[in-house]
Amino acid sequence: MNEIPISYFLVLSAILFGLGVLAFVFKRNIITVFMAIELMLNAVNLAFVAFDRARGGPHDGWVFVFFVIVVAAAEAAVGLAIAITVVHNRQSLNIERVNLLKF
Amino acid sequence: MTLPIILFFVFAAIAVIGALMMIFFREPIHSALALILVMVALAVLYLLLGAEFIAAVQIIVYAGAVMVLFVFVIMLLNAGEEERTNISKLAHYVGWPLGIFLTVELVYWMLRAPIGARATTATIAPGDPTRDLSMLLFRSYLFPFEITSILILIALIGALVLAKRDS
Amino acid sequence: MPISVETPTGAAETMVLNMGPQHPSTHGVLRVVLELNGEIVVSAKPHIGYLHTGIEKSCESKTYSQAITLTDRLDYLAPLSNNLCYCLAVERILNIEVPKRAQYIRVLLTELTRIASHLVWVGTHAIDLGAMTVFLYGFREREEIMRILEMVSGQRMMTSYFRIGGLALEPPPGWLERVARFLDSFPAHVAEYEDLLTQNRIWLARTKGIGYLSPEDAIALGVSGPTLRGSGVDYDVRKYFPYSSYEEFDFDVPVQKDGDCYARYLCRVAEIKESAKIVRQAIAKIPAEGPIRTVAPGIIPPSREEMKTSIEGLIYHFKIYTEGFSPPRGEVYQAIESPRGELGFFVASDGSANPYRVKVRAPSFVNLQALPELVVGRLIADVVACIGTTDIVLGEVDR
Amino acid sequence: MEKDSFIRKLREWDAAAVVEVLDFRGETTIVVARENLQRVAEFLVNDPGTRFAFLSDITAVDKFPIEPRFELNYHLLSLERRARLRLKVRLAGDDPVAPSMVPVWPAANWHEREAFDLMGIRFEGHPDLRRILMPDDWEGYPLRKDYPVEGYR
Amino acid sequence: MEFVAQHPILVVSLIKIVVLLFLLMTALAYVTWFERKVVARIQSRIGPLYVGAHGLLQPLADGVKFLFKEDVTPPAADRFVYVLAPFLALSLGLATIALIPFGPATIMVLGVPTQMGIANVSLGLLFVFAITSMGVYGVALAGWSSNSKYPLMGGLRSSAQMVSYEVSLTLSVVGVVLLAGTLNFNDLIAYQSGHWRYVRFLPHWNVIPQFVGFLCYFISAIAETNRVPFDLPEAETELVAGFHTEYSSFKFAMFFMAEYANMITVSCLATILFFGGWLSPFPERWTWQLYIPGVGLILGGILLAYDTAMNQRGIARIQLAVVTIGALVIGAACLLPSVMPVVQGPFWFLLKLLGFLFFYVWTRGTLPRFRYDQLMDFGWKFLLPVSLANLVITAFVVMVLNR
Repeated sequence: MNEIPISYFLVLSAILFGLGVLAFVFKRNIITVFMAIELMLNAVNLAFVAFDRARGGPHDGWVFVFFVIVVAAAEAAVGLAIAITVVHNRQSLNIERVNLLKF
Repeated sequence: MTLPIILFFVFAAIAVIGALMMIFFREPIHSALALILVMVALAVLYLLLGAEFIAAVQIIVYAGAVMVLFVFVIMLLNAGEEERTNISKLAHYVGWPLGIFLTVELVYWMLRAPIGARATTATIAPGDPTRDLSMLLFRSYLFPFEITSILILIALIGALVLAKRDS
Repeated sequence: MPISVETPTGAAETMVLNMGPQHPSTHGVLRVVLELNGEIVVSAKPHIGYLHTGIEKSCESKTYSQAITLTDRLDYLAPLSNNLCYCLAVERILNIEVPKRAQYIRVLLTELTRIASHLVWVGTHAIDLGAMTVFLYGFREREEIMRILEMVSGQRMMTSYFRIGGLALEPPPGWLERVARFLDSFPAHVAEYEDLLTQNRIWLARTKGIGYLSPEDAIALGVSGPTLRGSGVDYDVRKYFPYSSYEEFDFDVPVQKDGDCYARYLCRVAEIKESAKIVRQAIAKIPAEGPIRTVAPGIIPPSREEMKTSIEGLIYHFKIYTEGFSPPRGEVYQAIESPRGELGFFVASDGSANPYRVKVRAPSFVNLQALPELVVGRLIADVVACIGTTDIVLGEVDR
Repeated sequence: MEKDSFIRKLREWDAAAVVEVLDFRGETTIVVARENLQRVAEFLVNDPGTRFAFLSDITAVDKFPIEPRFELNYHLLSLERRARLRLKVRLAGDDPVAPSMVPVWPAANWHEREAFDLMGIRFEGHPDLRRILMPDDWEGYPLRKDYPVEGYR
Repeated sequence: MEFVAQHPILVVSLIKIVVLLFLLMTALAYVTWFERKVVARIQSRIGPLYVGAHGLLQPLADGVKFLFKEDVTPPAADRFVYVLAPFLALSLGLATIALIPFGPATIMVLGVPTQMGIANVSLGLLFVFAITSMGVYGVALAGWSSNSKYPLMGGLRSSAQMVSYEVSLTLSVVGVVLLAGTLNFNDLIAYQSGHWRYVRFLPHWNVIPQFVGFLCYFISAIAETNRVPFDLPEAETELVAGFHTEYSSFKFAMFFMAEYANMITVSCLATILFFGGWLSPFPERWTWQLYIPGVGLILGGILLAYDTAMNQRGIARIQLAVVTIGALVIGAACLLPSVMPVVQGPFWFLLKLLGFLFFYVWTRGTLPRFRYDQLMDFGWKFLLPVSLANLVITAFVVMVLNR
């Protein structure tokens, strides 16, 4: 009775990942671009958890989710710090304006 | 239609709508709120998958810390509406079709995944899942775990160095 | 309505914050334009005048006696100090001496108002820093002082009890006992405030080292009163230029060396105790019988009995209350120690029945000038503490 | 009398500095010419025998029909000598300008702004001469004797 | 209907949610009354007096006032976020209560044995922290969306404050978790049952081995709920009212209620984690303790009756009479053998909760406010190291004892 096919979760994960990619392509604000990355990571996490459930057994999938979350947190911290520096130097959040490798 | 399936569809819909809102909102803070919505919906889905600990961590770390950081930075930089600049022609014309193609392809391969096709949430893992997770984390994966802590430390210092104004 | 505010330093990353005129801790309608870098104050500009009522100008169209009621409205926390200073100034021009009994009563009442004023100060300052209980404790004691003032003069706040040449009324019987009763319970209550604040770690952290004012700066900026004495300068008008028989009283002038908010707090708390001491001495000194007004025909209204029984009395009474009196030409500057510092009245007479020019040297006005000196480079929370310890009354600042 | 000693000192320093000495009810007033004000002030602050470092107050008085129309009274206080002194400067009605005393006594800042605001006396060299009590767009100087007390402006 | 019949737990949960929400809303209103009365007592005043006897109807009057006040939205505000923020704050504040058990699993509703409390989650503590970690949004978004300077500063301050104190809040309870070896509230309370082996009169509560942890927890909790002396986000005398300066009418009331709901939540947590939850402090062999709730209520009723008869007049007398009769009837009901065991848990739980709420009010009446940088210093340089040290020592002791 309490069964949901794992494939449902996987499809949802795929859709979210696709939306994340789209957001990454279309968003121009440096902060929202970071958010798109977070969305993709979340989609991947969902797939991990779903696969883990399908496997039963030891929860290696969860461990990977755990690591992904940790890395995402680190990435967000550094990324936002970079965003702040960019804004201070370029006075703009638009990613198109950050087209130089050197300020 | 059983209760879990209804719940699944409700929260899957919330997640997808949230992701779409994130794309279509122009104010960064609204996008961030939409993303928080996605994350909370995902946490509920984790609960449906029996991953209580991951659900809690999802909310504590993602919704409660990472996104707070985002909101905080948006507030700090007082980021207004996105300006409309000319994005590259390629992305403009091919972006949506390509994105949708990618999504469809992913869905296709996900459905064909050998593991996902036949399994349901009925597969129950033996034992206390949280205990198993901790055993894995602190036995098998102890080294990567310690490495991530160093990563966090590096990120911390890096963020500090980057965000600190040159005096 | 957009108000353009200039940013003096013009730095890009600063934010201009209008503190006031409607703000809980500007003690009225002070507006401080703060330029902030994060929470650090880069520059502070006090803007005053929201309570400007033109009292100095109004005085010019009143007779000398009528102007007393205007002085009440200056420093509404210590109205009797203003009365006293103005009356002393006019008495100086007239060159009349007030009877000793009236002088002692004046001392007693002004010291009581000093206590009341300082109690309000302790309370509001504490509530600015988040300790709300002291505020209500302070008002509890102030209420008793207000009742005493009401008993003596019929008014709680705008008493106008001091008159040129003496007092308005003979105080009612039994009032001295009431003052004595108040004094008996008072020290225990002061100890309560000190329990809550003086050794409180958070209080120390909030006030110690905050808002430093060096003695040289304090003198140069003309700061007076406890704000000056907190910086280690022992200037107190009551000691330097005694008036109204203050030289006959034995009291200390509390001085602190540190020049920070805590030092000013300690000064005021010590001053409360010293004032209580003066009041106690005054109770012992005040004779039970004696005139409360000096006798100066044509200037000081005769007593009620005389007015009813003698024709000269009636004529003088009529003349003084209709057209006032005309002091000789001349100008005096009379200063007293109000709760806030050196309160000065400059009164110029042109020989007519109206003062030609009255200028108030308001201690709050001058002390407020030092505010930017205290707060620049500190946090917003310290601005609150510094406004608190400069102890301003906007009625007096704006006049 | 100590006050006489201040005057004597001033006279010794510059015989022309003191224009007139007034005495009323024990208060000594030294009338100084406008040109000499700054010098006299500096002398009074710095001379060890006087040390009038504390500026209590600046009062402007308008003697409207009389010329010189304005009088500026500087109420000085010497904490060391425990003495007060009043400096008086007379200004003509058509030229109400005085040198700013802010360099000598920083306390003069707001007092001078007030005198400017209410009496319309300008202070040369003042760092920030704006209206202080009245609104910025106010017309006229309310404390002048020819300022209408009643009616609408 | 069939659906409902298939899921009796759903129905029971819904009933429990409705009952708890009603009780909680009333409690929130009366916590304000309680606070005002206690603070008034500390400050030698009387407090609310005129609306109802002893001002008992004051919360109602306040509620009505909040409902009917004009709801002002600043023109420059981000309307969507501006409206969202108070809802977020209040709903998150209330959501945590769902995880709190108020008594042991003893009641039968619709044939289902159930607990006084909505959900029994195996990772209960973790989920409470998950929800409280979201609490920042209400405050931060409110501050940002008002588009005004004081709220913005309040919002920024509080985001930083709540995020940093959350760290020590979480770390300070890890000691308890290590001792009990569980994150489930029922198990945490079960761990604290009984008494110490050598000191028989001391209950086996975690506050004794984890006293430092408790202090850290409670200090962080006060900071987390933005109360005096850590009420900087809304520091009235600096930032006017902080993040809710621009809020009026019911949106303001929602922030207010959220604050009190958070106070209740963290007090509940303190009760469960450190003070044995619904357990009575007395040993079980003292059977007379079962009478305490009933007798206590009846004694209170008698006191009230005395007050009603001697001090009250007019309508206040009628109101108080109703309250008195209520107290007496409930007290008598608590003495019924069938009810007596049921009320024990909630009684002790609420008593401890009230103790914490009183402590909150007490600090508010006593202490001045920290400055922002001092607050941050205190959190990061004192509280965090102390709770970390507590954690490390506890872990060490647990390891040695388990060996």
